Amino acid sequence: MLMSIKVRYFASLKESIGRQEDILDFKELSTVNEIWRQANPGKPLPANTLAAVNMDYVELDSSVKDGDEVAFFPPVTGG
Amino acid sequence: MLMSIKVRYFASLKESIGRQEDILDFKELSTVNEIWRQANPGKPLPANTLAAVNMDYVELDSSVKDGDEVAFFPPVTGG
Amino acid sequence: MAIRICAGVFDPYQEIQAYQSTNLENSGAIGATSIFIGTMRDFNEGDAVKGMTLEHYPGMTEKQLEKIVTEARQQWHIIDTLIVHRVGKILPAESIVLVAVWTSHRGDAFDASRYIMDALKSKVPFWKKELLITEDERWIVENTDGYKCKRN
Amino acid sequence: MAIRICAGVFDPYQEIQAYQSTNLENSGAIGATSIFIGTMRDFNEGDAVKGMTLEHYPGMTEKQLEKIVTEARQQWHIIDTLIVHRVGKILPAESIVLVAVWTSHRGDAFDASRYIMDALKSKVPFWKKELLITEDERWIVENTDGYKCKRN
Repeated sequence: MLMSIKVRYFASLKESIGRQEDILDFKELSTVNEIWRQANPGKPLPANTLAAVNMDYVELDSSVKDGDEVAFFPPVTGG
Repeated sequence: MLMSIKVRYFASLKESIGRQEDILDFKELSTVNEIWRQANPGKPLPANTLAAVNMDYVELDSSVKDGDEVAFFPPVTGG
Repeated sequence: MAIRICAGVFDPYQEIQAYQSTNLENSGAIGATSIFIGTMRDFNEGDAVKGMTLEHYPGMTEKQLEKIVTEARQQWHIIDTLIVHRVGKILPAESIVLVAVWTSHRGDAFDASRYIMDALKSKVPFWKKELLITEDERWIVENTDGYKCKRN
Repeated sequence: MAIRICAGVFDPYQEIQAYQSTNLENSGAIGATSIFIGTMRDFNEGDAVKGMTLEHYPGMTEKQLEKIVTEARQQWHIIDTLIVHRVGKILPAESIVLVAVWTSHRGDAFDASRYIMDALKSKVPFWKKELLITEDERWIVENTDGYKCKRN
């Protein structure tokens, strides 16, 4: 079965990548790290980048399942 | 020279003494403690009573000079 | 910097807005405003309360409040402060005290407003007498430090 | 409990009063209200700033704010909370964030409003991009903890 993962980017990371969203297909269970590598081949994840799965913060080795929304973004600066 | 001291009482202390103000005359330099004793003979200063001279907090052994305003009151409860 | 002792009902939001529009208009240096409003509750120490009388020591009240604001300004970077405190007869839900602190950064605003409120509660000569629904009156004996309610 | 993400200018005092009159009218249990308002400054890191754009992650923003309020309610006795946060283009002196906490006792109000603001600044997905008067744009890289300005 093919897994479909939506990947979103925000703020300065979105600008440096030049995209705000990717839809990726995976053949097997993956991790956040693996998703970054597949979506951005050859580009290391910038230091301090935060990751969320389904709008909750996760570690980069967290697993990702079909239908998940994965997001990458720089440290937050609201308030 | 006679010293004239105004003594003021507030809140529950004012009610228990039954007066809000005394004007006392002294023949010599006095202390806050001494002023209480002269104004309220036989009545010990209630525990936790605060004292002020000219609207600044003082210790009970502080000296008092002519024209000073001395105040006695219970712990404050504003805010 | 303003300190106001107020013998009638006051609206804390009107006080703040009036003060801001007169004293702080277009101040681009302000990044943080910390506001504390103390309101009369209808319940205290297990009893229903229907009113309160706030006595104070005119003159000493203002002197001590000014001292507290000066102490706060020595400790934190403060752009401006406003303090309003009610005296006289008060009903439940009415405002008792307003402390507003304007700063550039939030740490200063939080620290200073808390410092001012704590100092006000322990040093400024105000005294509360409660009127219970039983018609009994009682003086509040001592302010708590206000920081004992953390759940864990 | 209300959380509002706001794409246009908002008046924090109107927000508070509207919320109070709808949700907290005649609440005799309220003894303390702690309010924090964050405002856009016209100067940052040594440069004059003429505007800002606030980006956010819709959905995650609300989810994280709700989580923070839940955490605060687990730690302190809270009657109600209101959070409003601006997004989009902002000018100096406009409000960025409002946090209001209603409690019975002041310690809970101070502690909880500070907790919510600190958590918001470190966890909620908002990002600020400044527009300098030189027309240069720059992303703010990281929020400070806000508590480094004590004078002594």
